[in-house]
Amino acid sequence: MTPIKRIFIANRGEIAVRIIRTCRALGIETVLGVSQADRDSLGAQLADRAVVLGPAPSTQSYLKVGTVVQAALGTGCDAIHPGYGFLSENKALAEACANEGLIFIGPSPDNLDAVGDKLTARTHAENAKVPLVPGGSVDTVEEAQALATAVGFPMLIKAVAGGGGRGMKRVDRAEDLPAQLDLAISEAAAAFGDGRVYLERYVTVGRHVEVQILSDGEAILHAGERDCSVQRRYQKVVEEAPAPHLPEAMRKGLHDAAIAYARHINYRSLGTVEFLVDVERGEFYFLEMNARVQVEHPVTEAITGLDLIALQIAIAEGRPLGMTQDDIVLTGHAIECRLNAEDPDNGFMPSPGRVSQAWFPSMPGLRVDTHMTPGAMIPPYYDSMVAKLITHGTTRDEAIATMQTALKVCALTGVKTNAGLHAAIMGDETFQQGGVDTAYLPGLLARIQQGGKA
Amino acid sequence: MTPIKRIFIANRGEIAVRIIRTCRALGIETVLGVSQADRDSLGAQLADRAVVLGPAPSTQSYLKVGTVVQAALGTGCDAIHPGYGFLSENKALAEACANEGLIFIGPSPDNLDAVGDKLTARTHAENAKVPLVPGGSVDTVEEAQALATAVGFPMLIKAVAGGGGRGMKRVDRAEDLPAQLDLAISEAAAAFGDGRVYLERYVTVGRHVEVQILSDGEAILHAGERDCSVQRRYQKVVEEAPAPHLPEAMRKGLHDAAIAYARHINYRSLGTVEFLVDVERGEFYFLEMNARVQVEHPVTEAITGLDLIALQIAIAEGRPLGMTQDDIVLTGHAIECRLNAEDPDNGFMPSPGRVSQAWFPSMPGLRVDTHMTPGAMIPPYYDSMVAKLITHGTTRDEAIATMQTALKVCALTGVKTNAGLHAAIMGDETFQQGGVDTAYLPGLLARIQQGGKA
Amino acid sequence: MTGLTRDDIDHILKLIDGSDFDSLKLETGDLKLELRRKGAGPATAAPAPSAPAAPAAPAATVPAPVVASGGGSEVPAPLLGTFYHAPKPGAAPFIKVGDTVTEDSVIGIIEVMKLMNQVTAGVAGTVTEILAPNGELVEHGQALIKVQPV
Amino acid sequence: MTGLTRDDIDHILKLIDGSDFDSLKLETGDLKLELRRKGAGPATAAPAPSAPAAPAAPAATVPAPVVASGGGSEVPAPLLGTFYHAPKPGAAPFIKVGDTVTEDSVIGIIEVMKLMNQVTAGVAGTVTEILAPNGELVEHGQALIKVQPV
Repeated sequence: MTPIKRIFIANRGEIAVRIIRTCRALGIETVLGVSQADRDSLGAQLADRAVVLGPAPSTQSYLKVGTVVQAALGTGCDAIHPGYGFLSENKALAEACANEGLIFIGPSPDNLDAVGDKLTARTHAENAKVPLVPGGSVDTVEEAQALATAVGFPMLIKAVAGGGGRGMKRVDRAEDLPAQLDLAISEAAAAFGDGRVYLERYVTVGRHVEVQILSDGEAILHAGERDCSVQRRYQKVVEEAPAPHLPEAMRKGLHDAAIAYARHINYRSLGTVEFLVDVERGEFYFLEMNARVQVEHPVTEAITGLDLIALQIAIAEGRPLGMTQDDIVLTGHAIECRLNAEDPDNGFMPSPGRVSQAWFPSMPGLRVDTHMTPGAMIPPYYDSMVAKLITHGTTRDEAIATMQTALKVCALTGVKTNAGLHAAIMGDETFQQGGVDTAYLPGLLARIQQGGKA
Repeated sequence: MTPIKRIFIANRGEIAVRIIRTCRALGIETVLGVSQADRDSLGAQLADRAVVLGPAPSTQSYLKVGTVVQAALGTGCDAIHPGYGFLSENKALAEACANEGLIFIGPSPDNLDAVGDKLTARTHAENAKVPLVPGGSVDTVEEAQALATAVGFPMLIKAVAGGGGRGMKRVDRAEDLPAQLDLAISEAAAAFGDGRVYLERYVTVGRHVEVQILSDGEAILHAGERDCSVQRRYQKVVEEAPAPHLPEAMRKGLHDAAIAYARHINYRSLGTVEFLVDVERGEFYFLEMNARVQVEHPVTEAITGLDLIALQIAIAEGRPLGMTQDDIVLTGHAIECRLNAEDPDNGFMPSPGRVSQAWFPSMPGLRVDTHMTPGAMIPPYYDSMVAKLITHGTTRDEAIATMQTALKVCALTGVKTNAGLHAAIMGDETFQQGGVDTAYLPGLLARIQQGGKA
Repeated sequence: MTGLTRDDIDHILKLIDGSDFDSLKLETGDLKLELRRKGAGPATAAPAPSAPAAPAAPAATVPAPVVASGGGSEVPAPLLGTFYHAPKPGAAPFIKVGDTVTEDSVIGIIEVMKLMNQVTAGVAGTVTEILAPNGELVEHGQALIKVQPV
Repeated sequence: MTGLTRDDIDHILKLIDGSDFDSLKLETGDLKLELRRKGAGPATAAPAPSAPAAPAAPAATVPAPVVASGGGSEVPAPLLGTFYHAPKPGAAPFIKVGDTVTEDSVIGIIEVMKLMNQVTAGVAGTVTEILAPNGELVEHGQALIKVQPV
């Protein structure tokens, strides 16, 4: 057990502030590495110390492994928290930490290997007997055709090195397969420097459900699942926990599969196993494992009462979780809306700039994670997410009603935001019924665009 | 039933912001009357409109009845919310509202009469058979001596027109009574323009417990009690709900007495009946009734789940409460710490000035009501309270632990605050045991001053 | 055109550092410098209801402080109330653009709960603009008229 | 002493209005004007641990951008890392106060994870101050030395 005294936070925005919040509660000092564009950000003000890593572009600041490690060492930190995105699942950072005697607050380099490559992750899932979308890796057109015959169209060609929706091609007919496969391989080689691809059945109606894993290396527990089906272009917009209207057998199947996968790869840290739930077939398939804290972790915190960042730090210190599965009790329902600085009337273009008002008052059942303050600058270089509104209620209806009130009460002005879209989703009957799939949000946006009231 | 569309808020600081929060949730517009010193305050930024009433001193702005009413009329408001302090229990404002067709969000002028004068309030209590501290009004030394013989020393001489600790004199021996009485009468005449005084038994060890009343004129309900015994110079510093370690019979007795008093004066609105609980004798005595929302109302909101401001507005609109006593269920325990901009090392002198950082992040079980933002100005003209930290837990211990964490995490810098005192109280074993009396805080301060760790 | 010296700049800096940060106004010669923090301005106005007819009662006199401004002096409202241009409905206004006023010239009436307060110009000069409309609420400090001092 | 004209002031206002509000730096002639919002400055430093001994490896050269300043030019760190005054422990420092430097003069080394980066002055003049201590972390953009340009 190595108690951590000072954490270097290699991230920005709301997650940097979120990590600082828990560190202050735990009495751990923080040093925040910032780009020049973020030197006056809330995180930089709240951290015990902030150091400028480099210029605004992430490639010259937040993504420079050597600079981050040097900054952590030079400021006397004993651990690095990578947040999400940026270097959070970067094996080079985890290895550099190990070499320099720094604690990487995340899983081991081996764990990162096991989940980082999509094909390796698929193989692990097979070995762990976790259901996969029917499919497999292919090197030649002949292999692809044989696979397609066995699985059936429509199929999806995915780049092994892809992610977040990039490097995917849908193929509806056998005659299109050879050309699309060639195209996918050369595109993957160009985009990711890795031409490997694999084929999967294309699931037309699916829900995105993910299971939160906690592991100290011995005990591997789950903290329930989250439903993140409300997506636009593979970007999550609204998340909730638990997943509504899931048959209890399937819910238990998802939890068990996630634990089986984590156990198979000897996973140790916080992590999330993502599944695609095939509503038509009543089946679910492994998608991937995320070896970091997720943007949407607060909905799990709301229904479990856990502080996931504190647990992540404790695991990194080598402490046992000190609880069993029965100690994790799920209460009520939680919803998260990602408030983005973007213009819904203009193709959701990012809308950076100076915020004039930022007011998120305490309200019963509301939590807001944000780095916004009156006068804060939203730089154009990074993600446009500026706040997360999380509501928790006894029932899902109550959580929705609280979110509707919160969207009326809170204020973020000076930049355009997607608050109106969230109000439309919360007020939409289909969403209120619960259990929508990933086709839901594009459909709602089309309805709104056609002038029909959401 | 008269639905309110636009409310004029005749107040400032955190309570103005608190009222705006509920109005936004209800879809009611707000106009805030501010002094010149408050024109850039958070409330002025959040209200739909802000108008400058006059110069900084309250007597030239917040306390001018005519200006407030004119401003409400001139901005098209249909109601005035007076908050607490300032004009909140001012009969002239309530009457002016009635004359001008404005809804006064508070009780009737008659109700204000019935509770405004301490002696009248005492008489009502007697008639309502609500226990009073033994004593009564006196005009002559002879009457005072007769009363003292019957009640016994020590006694307290109180000015009828006094309040908040002003106009009180303790008398320990019969031979001191004549001179002290003369002094009290002339001081009262000089200070309040009203020389009337009354005598009461001086209760040496007492707890300040108050009962929250809700009345729509028909149903008169209580929302439990609050314990406000942690006081410094008659100023509440920490409040909690419910009152810890109260015998259940006494708790019920307090609730019943408060309802009896409110019913006797036909009270209609939100109100609070304050009692002194005599721990030695196991008795309680009526102190006074406050005909407004209290600073400490959030602890009641926390354990009841009610929005007291919303209820106050609904009653003013003429709506029935729509609930019975059984609908008000008390859950868990709540504590409020009043964060003041004052210097505990310098006799708690007010510490106005510009705030550099104001950060009160969402945390489980924490609510913060504040008008502070980074860069906000705390003017020297008004109350030094700048934020209220309210924590709610399943148990009192949990509420205290959450408050301790909140005091570590939250930041209000640039001015001196009493945050350290709150940390000392929350960490003090005597407070943690619960049920302290009004002598507690002066004792703790003396212990701290003597260098003994709190 | 008057130039600012380094001492002037030092003075600006002192004002900013030592005082209220949200806004700075500096005037020197015919130059007016005004800084205000974004988002810190007065809140935008909700529409006001139509005003009652101006009353004809005699009025108390309230001298208005004068605020110098680049394009002349603005006469601010000495108190909050309803501003009337004329002594009674239908009567001629106290002043119009182009009129010459002295410090004691009555420029309007501000009513607060039936109490009439005469407002005087507080500065001598020529009226260049009537800023506050007749019969509407004016805040304390709101500019009523503009006067080009003589 | 150069005076500011009204046009200069207009320029200041434009900079403030249109750009980042938290800080403004203006230089004209020998005058340096710097505004920074209270509380917006860099966070205060936690103590740094003692630095490792300066290595002797050969170094890549990184030109440093130059920031003009009232009392001379500050040479900022072109990247974050550990700043060393000398090519190896015990050796004479690259420069000392009073030295004359050219744009290409090496003024120190910044180490990032064993990679040595030589820093050049980027400006010609006389060294008036060594600002960043030997063997300690410097941030990107932190002032390393001060040079009075010739």
